[in-house]
Amino acid sequence: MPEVTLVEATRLALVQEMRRDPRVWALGEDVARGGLFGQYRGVLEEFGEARAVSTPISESTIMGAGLGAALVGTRPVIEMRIFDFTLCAMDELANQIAKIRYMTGGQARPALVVRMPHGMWRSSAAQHSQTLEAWFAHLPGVVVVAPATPADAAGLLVAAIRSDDPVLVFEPKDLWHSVGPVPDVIEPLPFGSARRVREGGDLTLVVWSALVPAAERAAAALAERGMGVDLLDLRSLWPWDEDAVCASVARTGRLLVAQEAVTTAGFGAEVAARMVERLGPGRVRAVRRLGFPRVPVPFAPPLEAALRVTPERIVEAAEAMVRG
Amino acid sequence: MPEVTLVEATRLALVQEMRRDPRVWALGEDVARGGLFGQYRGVLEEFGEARAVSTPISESTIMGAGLGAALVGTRPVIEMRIFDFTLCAMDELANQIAKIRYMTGGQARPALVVRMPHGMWRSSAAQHSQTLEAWFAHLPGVVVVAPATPADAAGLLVAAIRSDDPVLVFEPKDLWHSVGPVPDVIEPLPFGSARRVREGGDLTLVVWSALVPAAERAAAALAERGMGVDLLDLRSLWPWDEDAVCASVARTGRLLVAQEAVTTAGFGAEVAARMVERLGPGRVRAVRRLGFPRVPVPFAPPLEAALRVTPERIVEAAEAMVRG
Amino acid sequence: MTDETAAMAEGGNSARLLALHRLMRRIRAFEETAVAAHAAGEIPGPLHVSIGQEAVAAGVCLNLRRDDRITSTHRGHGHALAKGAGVAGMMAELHGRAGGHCGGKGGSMHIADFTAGMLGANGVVAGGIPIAVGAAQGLRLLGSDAVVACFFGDGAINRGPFLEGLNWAALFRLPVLFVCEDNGVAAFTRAESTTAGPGAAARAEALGVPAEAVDGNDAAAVDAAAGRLLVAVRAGSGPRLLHARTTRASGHTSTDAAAWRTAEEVAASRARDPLSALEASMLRQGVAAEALAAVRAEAEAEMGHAREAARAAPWPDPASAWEDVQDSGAEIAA
Amino acid sequence: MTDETAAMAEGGNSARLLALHRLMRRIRAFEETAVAAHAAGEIPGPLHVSIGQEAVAAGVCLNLRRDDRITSTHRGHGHALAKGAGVAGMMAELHGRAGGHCGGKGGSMHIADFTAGMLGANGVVAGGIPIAVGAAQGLRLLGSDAVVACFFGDGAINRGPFLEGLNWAALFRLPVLFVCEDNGVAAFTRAESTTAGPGAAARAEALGVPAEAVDGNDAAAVDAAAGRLLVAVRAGSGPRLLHARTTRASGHTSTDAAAWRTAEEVAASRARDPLSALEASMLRQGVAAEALAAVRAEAEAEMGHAREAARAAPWPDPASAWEDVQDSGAEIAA
Ligand SMILES: Cc1ncc(C[n+]2csc(CCOP(=O)(O)OP(=O)(O)O)c2C)c(N)n1
Ligand SMILES: Cc1ncc(C[n+]2csc(CCOP(=O)(O)OP(=O)(O)O)c2C)c(N)n1
Ligand SMILES: [Mg+2]
Ligand SMILES: [Mg+2]
Repeated sequence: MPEVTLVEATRLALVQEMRRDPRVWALGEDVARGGLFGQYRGVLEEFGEARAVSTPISESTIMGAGLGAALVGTRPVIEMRIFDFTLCAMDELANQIAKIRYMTGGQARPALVVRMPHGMWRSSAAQHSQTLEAWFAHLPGVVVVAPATPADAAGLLVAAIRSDDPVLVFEPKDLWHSVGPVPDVIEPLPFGSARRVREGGDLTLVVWSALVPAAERAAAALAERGMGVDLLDLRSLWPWDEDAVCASVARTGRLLVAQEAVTTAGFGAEVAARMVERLGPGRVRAVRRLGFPRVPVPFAPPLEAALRVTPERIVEAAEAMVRG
Repeated sequence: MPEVTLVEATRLALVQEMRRDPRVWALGEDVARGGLFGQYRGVLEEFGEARAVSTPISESTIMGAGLGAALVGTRPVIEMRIFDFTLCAMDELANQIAKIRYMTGGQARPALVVRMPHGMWRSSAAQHSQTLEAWFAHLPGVVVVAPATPADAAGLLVAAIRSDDPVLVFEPKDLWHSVGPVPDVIEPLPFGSARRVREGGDLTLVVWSALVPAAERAAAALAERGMGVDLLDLRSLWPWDEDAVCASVARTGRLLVAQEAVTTAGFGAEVAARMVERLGPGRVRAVRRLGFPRVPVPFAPPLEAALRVTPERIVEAAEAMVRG
Repeated sequence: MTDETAAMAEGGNSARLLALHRLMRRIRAFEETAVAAHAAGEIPGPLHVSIGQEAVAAGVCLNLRRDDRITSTHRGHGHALAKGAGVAGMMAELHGRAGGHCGGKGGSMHIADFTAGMLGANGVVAGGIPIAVGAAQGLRLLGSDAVVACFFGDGAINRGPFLEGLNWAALFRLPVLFVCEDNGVAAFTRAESTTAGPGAAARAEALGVPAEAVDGNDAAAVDAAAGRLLVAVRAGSGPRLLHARTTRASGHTSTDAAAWRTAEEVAASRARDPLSALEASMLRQGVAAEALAAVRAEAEAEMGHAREAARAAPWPDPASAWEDVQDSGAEIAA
Repeated sequence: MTDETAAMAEGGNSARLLALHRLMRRIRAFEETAVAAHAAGEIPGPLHVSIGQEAVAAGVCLNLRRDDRITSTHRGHGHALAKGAGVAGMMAELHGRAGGHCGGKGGSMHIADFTAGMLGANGVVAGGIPIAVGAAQGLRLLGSDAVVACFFGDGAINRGPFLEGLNWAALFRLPVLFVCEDNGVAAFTRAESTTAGPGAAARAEALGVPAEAVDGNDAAAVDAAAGRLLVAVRAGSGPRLLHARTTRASGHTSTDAAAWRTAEEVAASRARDPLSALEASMLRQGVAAEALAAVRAEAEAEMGHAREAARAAPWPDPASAWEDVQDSGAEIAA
């Protein structure tokens, strides 16, 4: 299998699907020029300007037009450039896209994909670094995916494009250039299935998106110290793989959720609360969340670094839970 | 103390503060006509059209202009009419208001209030009934309050107007016309202090906003069956009264959070996760959340009713936790 | 008698006038019936009726094909009926009953009938604008020659999506007819106190969308203007805007008395009633009063039956509240 | 020599030209220094410079008082400097160092100096527009006669807040000068491919905001036009818009080569360099070349020192990442 970057993996997935289905098209700022990160490189050249549409800086309409186009039977891929700009299109996303199937009693099928590169990346500061995926887990009507590897990003994008649900794809900007194998034919990866990154019996570590590599490093370091970490990459937050996490926590008795997001009311709270509800507190020995303090993302590298959930912080928390 | 409705209580609070401080003013659709619910009745007449500003249907600018006006030293009360329309102003709220103090290293002090009547109310359906307050607990830079009684709504609004923080006030539409005592001089009610509605030793029940009356009825019914419910109305979700809830759960060993919101990734998850983290699973016997399924709010009364967290559902859950 | 009406009659187009009249009578009857049902406590939720504005919906939609699409507003019964949405499904939906187009999940503010190309009323002012432009773009991608009519009120032209959507439609030369239904008021506030500059048509022109104004209470004039504009739209000349000045006969919702309006305003609005005007003109052209009365009676009977049927319909199954959300994860939604 | 420049010189206004020149040289030097520091890896994050656009910032802000306010964009160094923001604090901020105006929390895209009335750059296109109108409304409520200048790019006129903000300002007759800094490009896409209709000035007029166009690379012309418009704004005549056509000399960010531009475009943009034009005209008016060179050298030295100081400044205390969020609940933010 060829090794490609995550950004290239998503490009390959998109191109594959655009070849397969002429109803698939992409719209967003600079899409016809290849996209901000090269995710759309060559798409204009192969599919023409009706299917690789560079738009005005009109986020409300990028989002809302995507919906309208889905309602008549096309399958738009809506490019938001940077997640934070999605906040300029929240009526269209949360009031319209997420609700129209329900409000119309099932008449509408908004089969569309919204791509939102998210997270901290090279001192982009508060308005270009947010990770609010937890919001959308709380919002009925949408699927929420947050892959961490090239293969998963490709497989989930294929699944997203083929799904009849509106699928929100959070792509980790920080991992755009990480490399991994991607098959020549990209199969859709089902939503709601976690990936077991590493097996272990002492502690269940749940992560997603940009934090996966840090968690892998932490798990490796912990293994060296004789501690077995069951590391699960959720890959999607709605639906999410409750069963896999539950089975793991039932085994290890300890749950640590690490997130590149504010801890308070983040998705880690859902994971923790749900596990305690399902298993009962009696079957859980320790629960902990790691994440950002409740502060915006700062600009200066040492300030950014101060917030990061690092392998060291994960190791420290895990050790405290297991030994403590 | 005079008994007034919740809507009148907030009107009295606003008028008191506008008399006290000439920098306080209100803007939003139909504000000069008294507001959609009468919260601004008489404000135009007393304070004139410079301080009771009816605006165009321009939510982005209602929100953003409020911010600009705060930056030069006025203290705007931003009226959003119905929470759901806030989704038309999310860039202004989440990218600008919530972050400007931080991004400017403390230069900006966005002392403003955003009023957002929320929740189910008389078959208003999916775009006029949302309860997404959990989102804002997850968003750094804002205070989040969600009162349930006339006195609390008044006291928290006074506190909000006097605060130098941006304060998001979620007002329960369903309780606008509930009645209670409000003092002649309304003192600011500190953020982050829960109200103990009822004392009991068997189970801690945590609620806020429109669900408080249902919880009161449930607690009374449980008391009749010999079950003591420690009922806490959080009143604000950020900051929230962790200490009060923690002390209660340490005593009762059981935590039930009931919310008029989707359970998944709702604020109840934060309460549950935090308590288990702070107390350790060993000191908690049972944890449960009650809320909506992950569906939009439907229109037809029997469908609306099917989602509601009723006193009966609370009683049932509490009994299962205590007897089970 | 307006020029348009006269021209129509002269051109042997009295069938067209009859069609307009019938449609407007049906809209009026539907909404009067709904208001009564709401007052009787049988229709829940807020009810925004378009009484006094029927000529706009009728005049525009009579120029549309079934496979054309429309997007609508919170005040969308007229648009839906005019586009051919099923009456029984609409009335049941307003009542929140089984058999409603939206299974009782939408109600008046979210009425939709996709089989008739009616893509939905909208609870958000201007919410339909981006959807309409996207629908047009999608139709073109699919090779369809269908067009989209996008209805919105005068209040919507002060929201951002108006600018974004018109610029977008002009840029991509999309087949959209924007229809600004200008009743001079948004909720409880007069348009002139919220709208600066010369108004909808000028804004459209500045965004590259040619615009035309019409007396929105003159059904034949609306029909003619919409027809002209739609010829251009269908021919691929890009979007057009129709600015239709009209009158909201009553309050914002069916329970709002709009007490702030002066007696003169109310009288002036009554005097401009589009149905009375159309009927007067038809009478002058020799249509028999009995014929007009028969249309009215038939419309009222149709809507009365729809109301009866809705009232008799069962409530939706409470379990259906869990359905129609999404495919993935549906099993764990509770 | 433009008419405006000549008129200024004739009117004994050469002091004004010198002021413009000095300011533009300082902006240019600041940004060239910043580009070098960024290339050297000393400035983190994206850096959007306004090289080629300095005449707009200078020409507008020279007409503002210290207590007037401005809002700016992602490309805001010039606006900030022209409004009087402290250079040391700006340079330190770009470097993410202690002593930066924003304590290292903002960086280039969020540069602000409230003491100078500079209410902030903005990472969101059009994000400053609602803030500017609100600031003007607030100032009026406080009885101040200060005004607000609101800078934005040609890309911003396609976002909703442009319509909403201009309508709002016109409606309430707010003291705002909107400045559309039109460099013909938004990120990597040409303006003509995203903007329908006749453009910013026509849109403004349709929203009730009188507008004027100016050659944005002619500093004296910008100065004169802004001065004229600000007289009206300050007199209470309501908002005005200045449409300044200008040129972005390089790419979108300091690391973007903008390789898609044709050689002719690049050459044409170079030929329109506002500083060269101003200097050429000043030379023709008899200003000594040495004098101009001295201004340039001084500006470069000033910015070089600022860079040295920033480089030498400590990083902000990591604990400060927890500060400046909000008062309430701050103690439990971790
Ligand atoms: C974004 C948004 N803001 C506010 C409202 C509340 N609201 C509903 S209808 C309405 C007035 C709309 O006026 P207009 O567009 O002229 O339509 P009309 O009611 O006159 O038909 C308002 C303010 C809303 N539904 N959506
Ligand atoms: C709402 C929003 N959408 C997209 C972006 C990404 N972006 C940053 S600058 C820019 C181009 C802006 O063009 P223009 O307004 O003309 O300003 P210029 O860069 O030419 O100065 C874009 C698309 C953004 N910052 N905000
Ligand atoms: Mg109206
Ligand atoms: Mg530009």
